[in-house]
Amino acid sequence: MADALFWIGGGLIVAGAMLSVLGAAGVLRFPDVYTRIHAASLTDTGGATLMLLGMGLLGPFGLITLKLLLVWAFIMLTSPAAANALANAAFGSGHRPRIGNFQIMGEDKATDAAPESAGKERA
Amino acid sequence: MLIVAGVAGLIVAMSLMIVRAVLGPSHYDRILAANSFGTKTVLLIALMGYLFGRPAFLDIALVYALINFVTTIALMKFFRYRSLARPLAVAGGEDGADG
Amino acid sequence: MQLEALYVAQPALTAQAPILAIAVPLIGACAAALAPSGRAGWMISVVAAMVSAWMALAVAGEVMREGVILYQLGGFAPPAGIALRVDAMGALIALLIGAVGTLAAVFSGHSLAAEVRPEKHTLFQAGFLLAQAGMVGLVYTGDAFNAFVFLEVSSIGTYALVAAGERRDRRALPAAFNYLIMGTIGATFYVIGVGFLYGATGTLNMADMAARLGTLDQNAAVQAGFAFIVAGLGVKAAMFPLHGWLPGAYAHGPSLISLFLAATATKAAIYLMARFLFEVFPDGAAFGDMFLQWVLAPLGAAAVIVCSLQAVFARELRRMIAFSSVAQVGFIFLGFSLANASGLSAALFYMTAHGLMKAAMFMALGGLAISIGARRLEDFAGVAREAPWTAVAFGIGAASLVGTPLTMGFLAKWQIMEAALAGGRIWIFAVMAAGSVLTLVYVGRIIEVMFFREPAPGAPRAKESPVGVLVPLLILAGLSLWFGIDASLPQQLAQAGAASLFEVRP
Amino acid sequence: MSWIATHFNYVVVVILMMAGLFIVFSSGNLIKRMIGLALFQSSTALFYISFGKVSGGTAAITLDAQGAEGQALAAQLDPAYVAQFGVEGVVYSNPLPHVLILTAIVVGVATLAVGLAIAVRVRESYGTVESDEIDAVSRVAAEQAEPAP
Amino acid sequence: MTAPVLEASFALNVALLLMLVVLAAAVVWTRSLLAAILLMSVYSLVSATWLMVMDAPDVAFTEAVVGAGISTIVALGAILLTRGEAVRVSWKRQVVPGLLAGLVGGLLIYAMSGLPDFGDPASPANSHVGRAYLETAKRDIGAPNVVTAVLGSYRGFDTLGETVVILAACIGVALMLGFGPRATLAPPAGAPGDHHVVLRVTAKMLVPLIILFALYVQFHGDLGAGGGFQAGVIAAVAIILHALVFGLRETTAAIPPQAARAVAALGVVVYAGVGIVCIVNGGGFLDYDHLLTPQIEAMIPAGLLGDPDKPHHWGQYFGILAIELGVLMTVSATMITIFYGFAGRTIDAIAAELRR
Repeated sequence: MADALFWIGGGLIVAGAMLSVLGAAGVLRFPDVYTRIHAASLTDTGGATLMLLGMGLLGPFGLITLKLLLVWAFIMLTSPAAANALANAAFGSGHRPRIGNFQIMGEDKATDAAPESAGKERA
Repeated sequence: MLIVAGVAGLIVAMSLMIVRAVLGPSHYDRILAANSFGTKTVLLIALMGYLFGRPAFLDIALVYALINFVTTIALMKFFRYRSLARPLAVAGGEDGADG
Repeated sequence: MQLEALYVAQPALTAQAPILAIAVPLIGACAAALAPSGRAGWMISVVAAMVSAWMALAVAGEVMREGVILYQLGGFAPPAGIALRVDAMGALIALLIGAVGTLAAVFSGHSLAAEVRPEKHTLFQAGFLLAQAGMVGLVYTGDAFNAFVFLEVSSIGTYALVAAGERRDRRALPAAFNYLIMGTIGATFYVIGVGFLYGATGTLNMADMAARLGTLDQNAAVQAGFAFIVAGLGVKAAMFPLHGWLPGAYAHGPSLISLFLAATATKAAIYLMARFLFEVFPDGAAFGDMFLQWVLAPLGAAAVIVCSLQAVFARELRRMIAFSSVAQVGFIFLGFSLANASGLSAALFYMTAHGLMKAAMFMALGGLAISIGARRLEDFAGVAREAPWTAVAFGIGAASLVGTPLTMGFLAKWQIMEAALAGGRIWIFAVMAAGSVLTLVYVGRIIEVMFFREPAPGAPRAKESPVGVLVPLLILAGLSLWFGIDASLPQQLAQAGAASLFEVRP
Repeated sequence: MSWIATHFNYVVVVILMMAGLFIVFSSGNLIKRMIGLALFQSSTALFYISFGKVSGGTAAITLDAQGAEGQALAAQLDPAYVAQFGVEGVVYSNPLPHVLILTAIVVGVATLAVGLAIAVRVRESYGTVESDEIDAVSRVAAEQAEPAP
Repeated sequence: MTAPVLEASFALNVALLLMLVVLAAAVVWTRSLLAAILLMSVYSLVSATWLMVMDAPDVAFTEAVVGAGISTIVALGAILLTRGEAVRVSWKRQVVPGLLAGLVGGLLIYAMSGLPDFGDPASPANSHVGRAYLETAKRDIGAPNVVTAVLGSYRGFDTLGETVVILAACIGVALMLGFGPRATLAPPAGAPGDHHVVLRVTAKMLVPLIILFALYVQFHGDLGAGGGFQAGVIAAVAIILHALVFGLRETTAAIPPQAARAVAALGVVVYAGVGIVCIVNGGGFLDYDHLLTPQIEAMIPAGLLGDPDKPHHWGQYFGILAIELGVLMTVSATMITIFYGFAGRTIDAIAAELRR
């Protein structure tokens, strides 16, 4: 039983880490602020959820679980709120999304159709 | 071993975020990178507690999450209102722009 | 005056005197910050400074009777715990800090009213007491890292206090900022140096460090630690090329802070440097002697000549005196560079003399600043007629600065020159003589303007300082004269301190 | 190569220290100088802490005192660790540099706050936080004050 | 520690330090002050993580709350009141600073050969006083967290100095920014499209929770990472969060600036007062073994706390508790004062002052 928990928890942690790496790659490679925000906020919350779940399975049940839960709650509060506020502020200051504009996009070969899914493919 | 792999993955992700924070043409990119970096740091510290056999270090991860939250609000106020003193209003006006 | 015979406090109190000299101004600072009015803050400040000075006197008497005092904090023996370690040198400097602090606190009543907004007075007094507590702590502590903490205690409040001079002279703000940057770099260099020594010895207690450094002469980390400590404390002590922060901070800050810093801040840092130079570092370490001979002596000489010249050509009176302070630090370092007991004791005596005379001069200017907000030298034309007592006190300080016989400055200067001759360093003698001549030139300019020139028509007329200023001012001037005739009190401590350092060195 | 491994931390400390000092000396902007100063001060933290690390050590919060939970955790999470040292025989890193650096960090933030406060006042008084412009304003003011009748 | 963990620890060390170097280089290079502040905030996150690898959780705690939290917020406040961009510095002006920094760097590189190897347990630094603390802390103090024991008791005088430094910063910032033109603090008309109900509700829930957490950190300090300083900053962060969300006027109504200053001073009084009480009871300054009079000491059953062979543990326990309380008061009040100072001023008020 403990062994199984160890492997499941470890697996979740690795999965979360992979998600974080993918998100980071997205943040590095995407063409404009909005797509980067999209990549970061989704993978942050997702990765954090997976990893904290994994850690919860690894450790004993008790105060530690509560703390993990609190950390998770904080991240779930912060990350979306920050992403929202950031996108809002960026839009307010005159940044415009670049998806769909071939001139500006340069090397990015996403088509103008379905920019969202293009972003997701990359992530 | 799996924990080590998780730590390595987080380190890679953090390095990529640093590249974005350093290059990030606009301030928004930097803030995004800093914020996302903060989240990854929280996870890394929590994970390191397990790696080194001291999960009590979760306190520190908790503090990080907290600080990240407050700093984000401060940054948002910085950009939106150019002031740290003004309250965040409830009845702002029409909904929509941030829906 | 025989110090050994001074029993100024009960034995039980004397045993706790070293810590009380630090703790009382600390608690006083908190009380001043909580005080309901500026006047109450002033009274707390005077009382706390006075108690601190009293305790310093008790410590000095005890040191003369018993030798070095060790006070263990927290009941843990060093090196595990922090200990205060007071020798005669430290007792002397702390006494200087206590005396000047008390007189400055009395003076602050009138000075602050003229220079700082009334609602800031309580906080200002609190910051002033913190600075005093920090300096006494810096002098008494026997722990290298604890010294850093007290270095910062005495500095951080001071930065803001200097900046508070902006009400009268807004250049205080950039000057204070500069002071903060340089002071912090200096303190950080000191920490790095202590870090190297800690890495090499594993201890922070200075005496323990000295014992463990004995065999580490050739260790590169120890040498670098030495360099960083000397450079860091050099910044704080305004050693010649690192003195950039001083003229601005002294010239533009409030009178109270200029006077207190000029009399004590550099002295405390110099004292700490002396402890590292002569106590902590291994006996006869090649780099230590090389440093004294080839770095400290030339820098001291350069300070004397260059900064005296800068003082000669300065336009503003307080700036002039500030440059003079850097030059005087050069004199003190020349005394150190002789590397023997007589040179060190002379330098210590000089530090005391300089503290008293600079305090008198800055206080006199502060007294005049209450009535005329003047800065340039010409604005002080003929003040001797309007404010004779203030001008006379200033004149006594200035005479002591030049080294006129019958003043403390004369004895001090003569002792260093004598030690230089005895040590066969003719060039140091010559530099000191040249420096004295330059001092005479700029002091002569000031005296001429103050005493013999007609005030410009239409210029604001100076008024005699109020009694609250005159009393401490005349006490300071009187001390400069008294110790010029009977120097036994500071002399005893300086000689005992220097001897105790050099008798442990073979 | 092994020298790099054993002294890598110190090399990094040196680089950070130089970076901080360079900013303080080269920049004319008061805020930037404060940031450089913070960088410089934080490099000393790295310096001290690097001394105190003992390889294979753990944080100086003694495990045995955390009671049954501490023991259970230590055994559950890293059995090899406890097998090797036992909870009693755990190697701890040196706590002394940590204490010193706690103090140093506090001093650093105090300095930062006071420095930035002074910089804000400079901006209010001179209208700028660039040293060159402050000097220029001061010079103009001094020249205007000079030919006083 | 097992070999893979050891290797992972060293690899983490290297990776995090390289990140620090990259960030520092970027701070040197950027002219935008906002970017520099953000990079420094990331820097401080990385360095705190590195501190965890170095087994210094207490320091990491402090670095996190101070570097990434307070410093960033204060610096943001400062550039709101000044400006966000530094003037370009010509390369000629960078030669001398470069040489100076190079000189210092050269000296340090020279000195490195004399430093002990990284991680060497037998180095002088790790074998003399530091080792002694690990061996004696349990016996003398009774606190499992040796850092707390050293901080509170062995080197309690340093910590007093540190608290006083904080008070000095409080006084300094209050002197600089606490008086004079103030922000009007009127509630804004509200920017169009803003409704922050979620944030307000969240903050309202969080503020007491954070203060509760601060108390946990405060009283858990002798058992785990934490203590008065960290708890003080966390408590201040709760207040700052309140001010950020509900406006400075609401917060100053609850905690007036004068009250914050008074608490800061009282904290030092508490700390130094403990020392004085020890003197009065016949010990030295801060000698907690004499904190409780012998009569009280006799009432405590032996072995109730810590080592039964060492009778004075209660003194140490209460002494550390009391001084940590003093630290908490001073630190939280000072951080609040600093925030008030920076947030309470506005460019408009300054401009009005300048025009006058």
